[in-house]
Amino acid sequence: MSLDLAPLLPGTIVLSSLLPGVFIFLVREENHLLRTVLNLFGAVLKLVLVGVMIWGVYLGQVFETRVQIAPGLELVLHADALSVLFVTLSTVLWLVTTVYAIGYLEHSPNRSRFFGFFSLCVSATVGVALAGNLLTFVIFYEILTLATYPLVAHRGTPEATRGAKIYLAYTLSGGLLLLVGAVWLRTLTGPVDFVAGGVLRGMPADMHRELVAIFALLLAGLGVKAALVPLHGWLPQSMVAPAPVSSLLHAVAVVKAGAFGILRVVFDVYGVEFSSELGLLAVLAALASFTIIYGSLMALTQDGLKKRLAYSTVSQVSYIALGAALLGPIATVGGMVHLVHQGIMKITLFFCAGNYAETLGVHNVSQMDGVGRRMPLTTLAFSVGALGMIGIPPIAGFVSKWYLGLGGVEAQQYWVLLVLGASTLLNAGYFLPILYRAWFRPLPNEWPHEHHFGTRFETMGALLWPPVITAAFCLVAGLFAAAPFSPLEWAQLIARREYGL
Amino acid sequence: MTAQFLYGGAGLILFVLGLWSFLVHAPLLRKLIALNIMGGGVFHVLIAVAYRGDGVTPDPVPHALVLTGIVVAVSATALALVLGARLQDEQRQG
Amino acid sequence: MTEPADWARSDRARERARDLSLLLAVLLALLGVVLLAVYFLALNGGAAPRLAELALARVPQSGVGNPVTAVLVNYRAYDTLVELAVLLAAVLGIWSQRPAPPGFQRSSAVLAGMVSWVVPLLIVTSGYMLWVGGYAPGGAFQAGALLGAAGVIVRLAGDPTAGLPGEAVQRWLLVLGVLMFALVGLALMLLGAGFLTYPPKLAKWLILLIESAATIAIGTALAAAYVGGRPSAKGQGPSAGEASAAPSSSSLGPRP
Amino acid sequence: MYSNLLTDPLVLCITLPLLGAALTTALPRHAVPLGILAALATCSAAVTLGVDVWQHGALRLVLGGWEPELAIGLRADGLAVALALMANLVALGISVYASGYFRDPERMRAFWPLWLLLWAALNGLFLAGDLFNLYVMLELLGITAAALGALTGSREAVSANLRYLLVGLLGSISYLLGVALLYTAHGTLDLGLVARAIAANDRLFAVDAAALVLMVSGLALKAALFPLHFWLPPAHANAPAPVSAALSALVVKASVYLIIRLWLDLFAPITGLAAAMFLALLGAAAVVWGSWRALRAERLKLLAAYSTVAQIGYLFLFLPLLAVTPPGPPRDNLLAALVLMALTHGFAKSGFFLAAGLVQTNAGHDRIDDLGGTAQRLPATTFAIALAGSALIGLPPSGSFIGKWLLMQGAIESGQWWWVIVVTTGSLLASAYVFRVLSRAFGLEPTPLKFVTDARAEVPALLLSLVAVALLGLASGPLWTLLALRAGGGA
Repeated sequence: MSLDLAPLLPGTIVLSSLLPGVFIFLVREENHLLRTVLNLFGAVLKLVLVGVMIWGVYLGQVFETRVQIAPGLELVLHADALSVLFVTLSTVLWLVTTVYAIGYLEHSPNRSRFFGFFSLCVSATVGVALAGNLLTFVIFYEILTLATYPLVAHRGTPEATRGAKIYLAYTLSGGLLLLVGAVWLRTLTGPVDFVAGGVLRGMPADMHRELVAIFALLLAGLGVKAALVPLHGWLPQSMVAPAPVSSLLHAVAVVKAGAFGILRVVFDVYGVEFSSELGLLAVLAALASFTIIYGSLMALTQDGLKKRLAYSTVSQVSYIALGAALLGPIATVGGMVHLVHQGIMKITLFFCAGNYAETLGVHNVSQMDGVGRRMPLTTLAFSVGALGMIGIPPIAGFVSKWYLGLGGVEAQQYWVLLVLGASTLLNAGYFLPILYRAWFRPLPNEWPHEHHFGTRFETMGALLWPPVITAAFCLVAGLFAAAPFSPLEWAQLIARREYGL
Repeated sequence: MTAQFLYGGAGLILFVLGLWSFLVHAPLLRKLIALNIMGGGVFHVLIAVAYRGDGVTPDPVPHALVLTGIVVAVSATALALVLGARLQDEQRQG
Repeated sequence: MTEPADWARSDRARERARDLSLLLAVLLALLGVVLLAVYFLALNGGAAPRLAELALARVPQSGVGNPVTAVLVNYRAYDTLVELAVLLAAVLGIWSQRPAPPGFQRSSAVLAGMVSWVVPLLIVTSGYMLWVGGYAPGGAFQAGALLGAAGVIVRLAGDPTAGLPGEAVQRWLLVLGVLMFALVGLALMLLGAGFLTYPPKLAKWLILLIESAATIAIGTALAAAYVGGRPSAKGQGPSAGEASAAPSSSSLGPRP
Repeated sequence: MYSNLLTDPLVLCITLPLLGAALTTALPRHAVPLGILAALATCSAAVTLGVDVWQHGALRLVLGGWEPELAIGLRADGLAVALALMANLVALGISVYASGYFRDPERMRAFWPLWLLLWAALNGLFLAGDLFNLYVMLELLGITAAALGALTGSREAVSANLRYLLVGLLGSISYLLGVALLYTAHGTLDLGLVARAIAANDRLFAVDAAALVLMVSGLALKAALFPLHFWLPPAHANAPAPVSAALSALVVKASVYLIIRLWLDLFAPITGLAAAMFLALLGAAAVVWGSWRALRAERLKLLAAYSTVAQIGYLFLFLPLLAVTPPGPPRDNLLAALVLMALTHGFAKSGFFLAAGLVQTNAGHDRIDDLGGTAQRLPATTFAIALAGSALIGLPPSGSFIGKWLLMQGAIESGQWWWVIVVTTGSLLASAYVFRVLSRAFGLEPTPLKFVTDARAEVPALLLSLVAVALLGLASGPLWTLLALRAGGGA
């Protein structure tokens, strides 16, 4: 990696999925091979590029692409430790999800359209991750909304169209609030980039009220995608989308973009200490805690597997916001690392849910009796994800909860422990019955809609291996949390930089 | 100056009268006549401006403008009439 | 039972319409007063000589003697070019709408006889107007208007084509003005003088060329607009053949 | 001032389409190739003009070699060139599309000369430097636009465009009276000279103000500024698709351009905040009302037409901001944002209408509720509508996103924060009406096998929408440079 290529790298990473995406639109429907090649080429290329970037960022190298849109308005793609965390997550999971989606959508119509938007969606996510200022963030955030809409509506059924409409109504309104907040902030500060530790500390005191209002706007805009209660209404509705899309929405792209945006605003715009001074963190913490409990409670009442997972997402993503809302590096580590951990655990669960639906026609929890014996590998992966969500060691979720709890103690906010405890109980309450049914209940005489793929495994390979691999990630991320380049280590690197330690 | 003002002022009054008629009357023909009266009013104003006193050659520029304006007005009126006639034909047939 | 209600409603509607037009009248009267006041101000406080002195002073260099013609085809020739385009657009718009409606029935002998006198006279006068425009009131527009009037009379006397030639030729005649104007202008530009910048020595002749073309185009356009529709293939019948030869004279002549 | 150029693009931009119109009239059998040739030539002249201005600064040409007072001047400053470039590129796209659009040979023959005349009028308007010449150009534009709009010959089209013609005539007569007053007061017609006279002579304030009111209200009528927009939706919705595109994207824009030109150049000394605020209020009403009606529209082309009413409204929101912002970078930003929004709308709306036309010819109707299958059969067209739609909403990375960003920034900076509410309301309504259409594209109908089905019709729509979304939004910097090129005063 020679130094003069550094300014091009972030832009190239975005383009590495965007350009294949554009070509995929043009691919004829029946040309399965070319489309697959384009898909995988983009995904692998992006992975390689991200690998290069991780190494560079670790060594302290600066990767920054700057494009001037207009005087004073710059598109900045900048790789810092936090963006690398998110970029890596989405790139790795994109590759896995692409493989899964190719298997999942085999023989279904409109695949060129699907994979085209799929690639646009990931490009936008990577853009969100690499955004170096609020303008860039807003641009990619909105593109993400647009690129996801066709994916949610993809099936074309009336429910799909309706779900997509609701999704759009929420996210576009949120996007507008975010836009207004970003513009307003800019009138106060002029063009500023994201900087570790924040940029607003020096603002005069008479502007503080305006800054609080702006924070409210930004939080409302980001909270929609991050599914903070009461802005979460779209998430369960968009469960009509195909399984790979749900995975993408919940684990890789949309929800994460919102949570990531909250991290950016708290840490790199306002600065965590300044936010705390303004009293913003308390509000955020309250919102996040409420969402955690509320989401779990709702999940308990759902029979639809994907709906249950959706409410679980509502709850789990707010751990990230909670981590940001507690002053102190340990909680920060907990929130940041959960960005990754929630992603790999939740994607595993959605892959498995998709497998049950595709292979057996099982959509509801009440139909899951004995699936563990029919599909052992899938159910094993599901179990890993579910136990991780509950926070059983040594799976990744435990690490997040541990750090969040410690962070609460460090910040002397002991109620956090209560929230975590309650949430853990509730998590157990809605996941353990599933596991019990899957493993210990007898097999039914007939599955709702069984499908034989003619392989020696329980389902076709492209569907089976992705959840197995991501489940392995969950274990590895938990077991080797202290290893170099583990999500935890990286989150600690970020926290050190944010707090200037 | 008085003659000039009276002549041009008459043009302005024509303009206002035409505008009134245009706004109040619905039939195409009356609207077109109203527009032409308005146009005539503006041409009056321009002709009045050209006047520089008795025995002095008037300003040729407004004269030329008026000539151009007339051709333009004729063209637009002709097109409007044909469009209107077309509508009337259809009404009769339908 | 509904009738009285309808009556009342339409009465009310009429009343409202009357009130509205009364209100409009008051407002417009105010506008009129304001305009008069402003106009008075403009006349008194305005730039008295305006462009007159300059326009008259440049007439000798313009290639024509009549100051109005000098403005039209020289100082502001560009306006006139666009004006010809407006006329062309109107005729094209008319043509796009419908085929020419049938004309009037053949005139009686008295009218036909009169037409056979008046039309040649109009054509000759038109030519005179064109020529005299160079140094006295007159010019292409007046000449074209006379030609157009001749066409109107011919159509009124029963020739549905208004004496115009067949469609193919008519199209060329219609665009003659714009074409000649633009080509002369561009030729001058290519020769280095600048767009529509006549060299003083050639000015007179170039202007005459343009004005002749404009006269024909204006006359054709006005007559075509009066015909009020696309020349139909049928209408060309017997008149088309003799019309094409020398459009500005013979075709407008009376039918035997 | 003599032009030393043997081929001055300033002149060619206007004369080439005129020549094209003459030739397509005279040789109707060859109308399509001649028309395309003229379109290409005109467009290259406009691009050459753009390059010239970019390299050498604002151009000025006095025709006929006379004193500038006496003769007619042409001028190309940054503002004019920006709009002219947009108009010519859009017009080229429309020409390519139109070359395959008309099935009836009679209509096709009628279309080309009128279309080229309209094009000449557009270029003439953008490049004019003379008040009376502007009047003639306005009339040429109005007559050709109405004639083209009525080309389908349907009852609705003819009556709507007849109304359009009459309204346009009323507007131009009002404008002409303003010109007559200005000539009476200041004794010249050259834009630059009149501007100087207005600035120098404040005793004639009343006259100038009256002329301003007459001219701007006449033009506002032509620009369909709320509440004078009533004629636009039926006229634009019933025209043939390429004509609708031209009417909505370009013709209305020409009147807006003229208002901006008069407001900022000619009447700058006398336009106050109150007047600007008044126009902006009308613009705000247009944004809300137009978007609302677009949302309620049953037909795709009617939706697009109402959306034009709304989009024109945005442009007027800039006036009070410009009025209170002193010269400097913030003002440059506002002006550039204004132009950027106008340009984006030009590209996006033309792309939208062209695509809508294709949907209409394919489905045989354009009722939004029944378009599902068609939208799915034509992926490229639907994609074009989606791109254009997101530019209309102002989603990134379209040019109007940058425009709205700067508009809101200017509004907050100058304390007029209420425009932010207007902008956000308009954007929300716009997303609602755009996605009302797009949601039809996802149905259970059979799927297409390829992306593009009819290249000549689909590619122009797609390209125009792409320019609006990608090019203008991501590389709008040159616009600032271009707009900094102002024409000097009179001579």
